[in-house]
Amino acid sequence: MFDFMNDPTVALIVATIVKGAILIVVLLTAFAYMTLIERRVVAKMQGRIGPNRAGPLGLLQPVADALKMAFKEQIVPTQAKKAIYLVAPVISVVVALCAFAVVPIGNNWSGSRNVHSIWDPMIGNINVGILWILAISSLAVYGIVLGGWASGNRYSLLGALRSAAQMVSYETSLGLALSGVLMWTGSLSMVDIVTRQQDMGIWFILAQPLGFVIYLIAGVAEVNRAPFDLPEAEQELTAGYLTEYSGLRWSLYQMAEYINMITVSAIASTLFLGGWSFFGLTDGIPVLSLVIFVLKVALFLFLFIWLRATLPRIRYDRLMRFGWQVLLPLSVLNIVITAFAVALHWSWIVSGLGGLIVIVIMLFVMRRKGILEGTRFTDALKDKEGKTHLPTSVRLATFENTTLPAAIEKEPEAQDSTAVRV
Amino acid sequence: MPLSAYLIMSALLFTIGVIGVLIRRNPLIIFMSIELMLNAVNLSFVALSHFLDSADGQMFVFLVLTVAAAEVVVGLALIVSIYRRRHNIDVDEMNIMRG
Amino acid sequence: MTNLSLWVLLLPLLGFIILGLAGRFMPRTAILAVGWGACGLAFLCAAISFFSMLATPAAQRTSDQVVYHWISAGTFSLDFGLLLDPLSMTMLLVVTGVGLLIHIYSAGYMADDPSFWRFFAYLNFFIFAMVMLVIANNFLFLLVGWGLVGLASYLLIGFWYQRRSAVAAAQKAFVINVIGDFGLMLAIFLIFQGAGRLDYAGVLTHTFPAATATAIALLLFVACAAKSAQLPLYMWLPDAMEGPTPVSALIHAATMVTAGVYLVARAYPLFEQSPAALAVVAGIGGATALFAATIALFQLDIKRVLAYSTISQLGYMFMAEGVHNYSAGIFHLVTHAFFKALLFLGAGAVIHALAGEQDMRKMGGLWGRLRVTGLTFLIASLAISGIIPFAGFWSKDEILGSVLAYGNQTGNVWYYILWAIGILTAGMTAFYMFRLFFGIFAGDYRGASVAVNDNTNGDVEEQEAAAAGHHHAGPVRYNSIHDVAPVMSIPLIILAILSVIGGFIGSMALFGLPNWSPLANFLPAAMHNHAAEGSLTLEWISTGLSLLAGVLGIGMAWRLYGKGFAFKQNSNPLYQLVFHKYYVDEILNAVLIIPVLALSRTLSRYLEGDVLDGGSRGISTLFRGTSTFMRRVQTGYMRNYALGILLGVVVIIVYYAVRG
Amino acid sequence: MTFDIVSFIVLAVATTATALGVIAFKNAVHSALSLILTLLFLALFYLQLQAMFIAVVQILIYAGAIMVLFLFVVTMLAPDQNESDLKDAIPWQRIVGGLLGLVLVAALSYELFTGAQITGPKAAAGNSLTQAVTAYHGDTQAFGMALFHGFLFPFEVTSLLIIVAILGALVFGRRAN
Repeated sequence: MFDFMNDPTVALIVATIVKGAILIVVLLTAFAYMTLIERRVVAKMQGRIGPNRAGPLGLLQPVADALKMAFKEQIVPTQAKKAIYLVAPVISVVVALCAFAVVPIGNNWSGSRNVHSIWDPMIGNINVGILWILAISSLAVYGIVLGGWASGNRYSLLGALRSAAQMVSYETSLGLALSGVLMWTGSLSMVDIVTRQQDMGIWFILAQPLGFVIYLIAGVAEVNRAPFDLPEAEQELTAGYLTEYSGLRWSLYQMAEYINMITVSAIASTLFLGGWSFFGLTDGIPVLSLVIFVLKVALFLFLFIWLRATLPRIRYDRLMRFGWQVLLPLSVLNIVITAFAVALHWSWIVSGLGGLIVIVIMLFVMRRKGILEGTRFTDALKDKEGKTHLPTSVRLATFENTTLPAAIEKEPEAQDSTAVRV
Repeated sequence: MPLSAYLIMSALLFTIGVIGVLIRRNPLIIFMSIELMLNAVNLSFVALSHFLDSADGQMFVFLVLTVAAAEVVVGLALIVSIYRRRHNIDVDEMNIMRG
Repeated sequence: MTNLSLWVLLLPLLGFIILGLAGRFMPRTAILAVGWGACGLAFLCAAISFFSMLATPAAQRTSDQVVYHWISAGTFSLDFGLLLDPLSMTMLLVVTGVGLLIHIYSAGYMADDPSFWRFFAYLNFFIFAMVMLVIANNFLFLLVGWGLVGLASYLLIGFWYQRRSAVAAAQKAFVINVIGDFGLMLAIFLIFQGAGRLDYAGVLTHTFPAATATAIALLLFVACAAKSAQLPLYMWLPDAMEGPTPVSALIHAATMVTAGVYLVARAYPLFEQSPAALAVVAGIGGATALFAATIALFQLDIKRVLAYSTISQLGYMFMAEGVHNYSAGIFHLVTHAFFKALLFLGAGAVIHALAGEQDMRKMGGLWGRLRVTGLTFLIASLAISGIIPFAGFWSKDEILGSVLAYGNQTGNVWYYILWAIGILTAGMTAFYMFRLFFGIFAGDYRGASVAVNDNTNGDVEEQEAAAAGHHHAGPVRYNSIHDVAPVMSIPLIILAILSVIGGFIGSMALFGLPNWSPLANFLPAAMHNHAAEGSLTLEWISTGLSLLAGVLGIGMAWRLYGKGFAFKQNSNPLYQLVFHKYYVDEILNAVLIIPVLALSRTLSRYLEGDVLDGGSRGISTLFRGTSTFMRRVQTGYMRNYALGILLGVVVIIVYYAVRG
Repeated sequence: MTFDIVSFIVLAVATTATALGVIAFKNAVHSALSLILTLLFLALFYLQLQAMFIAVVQILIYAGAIMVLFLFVVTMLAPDQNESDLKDAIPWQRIVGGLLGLVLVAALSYELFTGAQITGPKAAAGNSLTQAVTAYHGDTQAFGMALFHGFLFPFEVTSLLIIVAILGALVFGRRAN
């Protein structure tokens, strides 16, 4: 019955399809339960209980949600460009799933590096693995921009454009942050990166602390999670590009977001925490590598949830300024430090220490700058006539200046909240 | 597939790009047609690189990619600034050079 | 042999780049650190190379170092290479050494100038260009250096570009220098045609046909005459005194103007192939020496006296080279660099002390106020007058001796005349130098008493000097005159010492030491063994007569001006002729400029009015008609133009497709 | 009909169709989407030609960066303005242009079919791509070696070009105040 599997090409194709199907199922399940976990964890952090009615510990809540979503009415606004409106969320999900294809989830079943099997737990070990991930995740913008544009709603469009700008801005830092790891490895393949960490006996977080920090920040921004969830900001943009979406298509966007989150976590653990490896433990028992990998990913996912529960949303102009003026130079600096260390055959300790020093200095500087700047519009933003000017980056609409009663003018805080009226 | 198949594909794409430049009036689409032409040339570069077994063709593609990026950045900036001034981006309206 | 010549070349360039880019924003100390540092380190490198060269055997002292492979076309290839041999070594030491002293001096002289940084940037640039000229190993890069020093000279003459006269002088210098550059270029073309290569090593060993050799040598000498201000291309040098005085000292006395002398010495095998060209060199040299000396006799502007004196001394050097004694020319070049730089710097110190005054009639009696300047100026004057044992004596003596010996050897009466001219010029030199010396330092101070605008020298524009630099600030009270600061006086003292002892590197055959001749032994023997070997008696005759002429000149100056300089109008036509510099500028004006202007005015009135305009109107009508038609093609639609391009592409491709 | 030929034909048809879409759609957003698809198909062509690195870079730069920029501008500027609303000033250009295009593609194809087949000299021994790929264990490494040894200067010049382009975009993008 399985004779056709004797042809290696066919066998490879079949194996890939099967593995892909399994991965998709796993990812979708993970998405479903991530929503539950997130709600429970955030609830715990806020001193609430969270969903606990459907099934034991609320375990059936995702199923209930899915059913609700599936049967909701799917509204298509009359001013929408229908075809694109319908296709945009699908693009998001497909792109999110594609990126996972090159992530090695576990050790070879043989436990040996040189003995391969077509059923090894990774879909494709291609030579340009990281580049593939970057390329695919750069396509994620389309789902959002097209969705926002096709909705035929100004809020959606503004949210989409913001999102595009944000993602493009942080993508550069993200890619550059990875370069340090690539220099240490000398290869773009994800598998090589894991084995290289095994060979060096370290995790690259030790050699690349700065790169790790930059990657994490940029990664959070890249998947539009708090505190960088500007594109879907309810307060400013009435949920941004998601405004006009409802029902199943809305949940597709949610799905894409969570899968992207998982992907970012998986890449972070592969690149910086040694992937599925755990100091030789996995060589003997290959199955253990899957568990270790899941644990590492879970660690990052918890971090995402934690961030969301903790940090307030950052203002848009600061977001852009942070991306271009802090993260990008820092990632270039990281590359320079790493390049020196690699080219001159120094120990990884040098680049690790260098990165740590930069992090410490940056924390210090940013803290001082933050104190100096305050968190409000300062007088520096006012011109001679006392008119308030917002930074150009947030000036998406025109503001009219209202004359203020003299009493309020003496009180700077009140002025800030009233001087600007959209 | 023989080399000429790829080259003819490339010629076809190039011609489509040329026609796009000739018949469209939206500068953005004209720009896209130019991208199409560049990509057509890239295709023949990669094909030749493959068939001549030399990395040089791929190098050219790489350089063309960067040049295209630079060109698009400047071109789009130009279009945006024209739009800011005239609120209209039809190329036929930009004919103050007419004799 | 340690060869640091590349650093000698690059350090000043680096200094120029730093100062040129960032000098505007640098504090004075930093500017000085860069400017002095660049030149000083270059001198240090040159000195190290020099001592290393001394330590190597004479046969291995030439180092031809290829720095950059520049052109390679067929069989022809050209490298940018550095040729370090005794000749270029001597020039390097003079250029960087005197250059360093003048850098130091300039810090004091230019202290108040707002464009302080620009001055040092230009100075460094000049040093770079001059080193390039001296050290290139082929004619093409010689030309590059040749042009660059011209540019540096132009920039520095016009340094105070707010003055109209300075700009005019700079342009004049540039134009005349370009005549020379043109000659050099033509010579290079001929060389290339004849020898097929341009590097010295190949060209100088190549034998050209006689006519070609003469043509090349003469064209080279045109370049030399322009750069070294020889007749008839000398007019720019007196005007070049518009530049700051340190510039005059460095470029228009010690280094750049001697480039011609260097070039003749460098290309001596070419000149050896053409006796006629050498005769021209000697003749022009002698004529210039006498001519310039006569003009210098009655000048009133102290810098102009020195300028004509420089021209005259350069004439001496060419005279020596004209009689095959190239090393004597180089010898005089070196000593002249010392004492003429000193004279200019001394003059600069006087001008500085008098707040910009350059007119001798408003000086006098400064001996009491400017001790260091006066003393060093006296030493330099003695040196240039050829008084034993100062530097000028030895070098001038060697030149005159070899001219006489050559005359004696060939029996050609013209060389005797040349020698006589040399002796006469020596006397005149002594006279005008001491006239200058007494005018400045002897008698009573005349600055406060003379009416301000009594300037008959035609330099009216000087009175409208601009705000920058050493403009004329009116007479200075005698008691407020102070001698210069150490930063200026130390270079004076060093140069004075060199002017005293510099002559001892020459030959001492006259005093019974036939083997003592360090410079001549250092330079290749071929550079003087073509010269005539005179008997000791002839040498003594020449020496005695030139010494006598010098003493007589000084005596006459003492008699006339010892009690102080008094300017008297003299109606003697000969005096008027010389006083007005033989009316050369006026003649040029009358012969060249006015006719050209008149011709062009006539042409513009008649020719342009009807002939050309009529024609052009017809042509314009024709074109207007055609363009009205053609204009329709230019629709203004970008897509239309693109269609045109496509049409062209399709035609070409179809052509090739059909042709197969 | 091997897998190779089938995939080529499918790809060729798809690419041509989407490329035609670029110049045929009235709405610029649709054109842009069509162009994105074309570019992705071209990446597949590159994969077929065993240029994996170029394929991925094509997606990363063209689809990921350049076309995002396009879409950004297209959606920002007059997103609802369709071209056909305006009168074509030179209607004959469409016909002439189309005809000339046909001639061009015909001539080029004729040339390629009948002219000398490009069998050209294969790369010299030291310059062979396959050898390099084997030597460096992958085309990315081989590509990197070639880029940073033989093509270093053009590469650096490109970086200069990009900086100039960024500055130019900044200058144009500045608001005129």
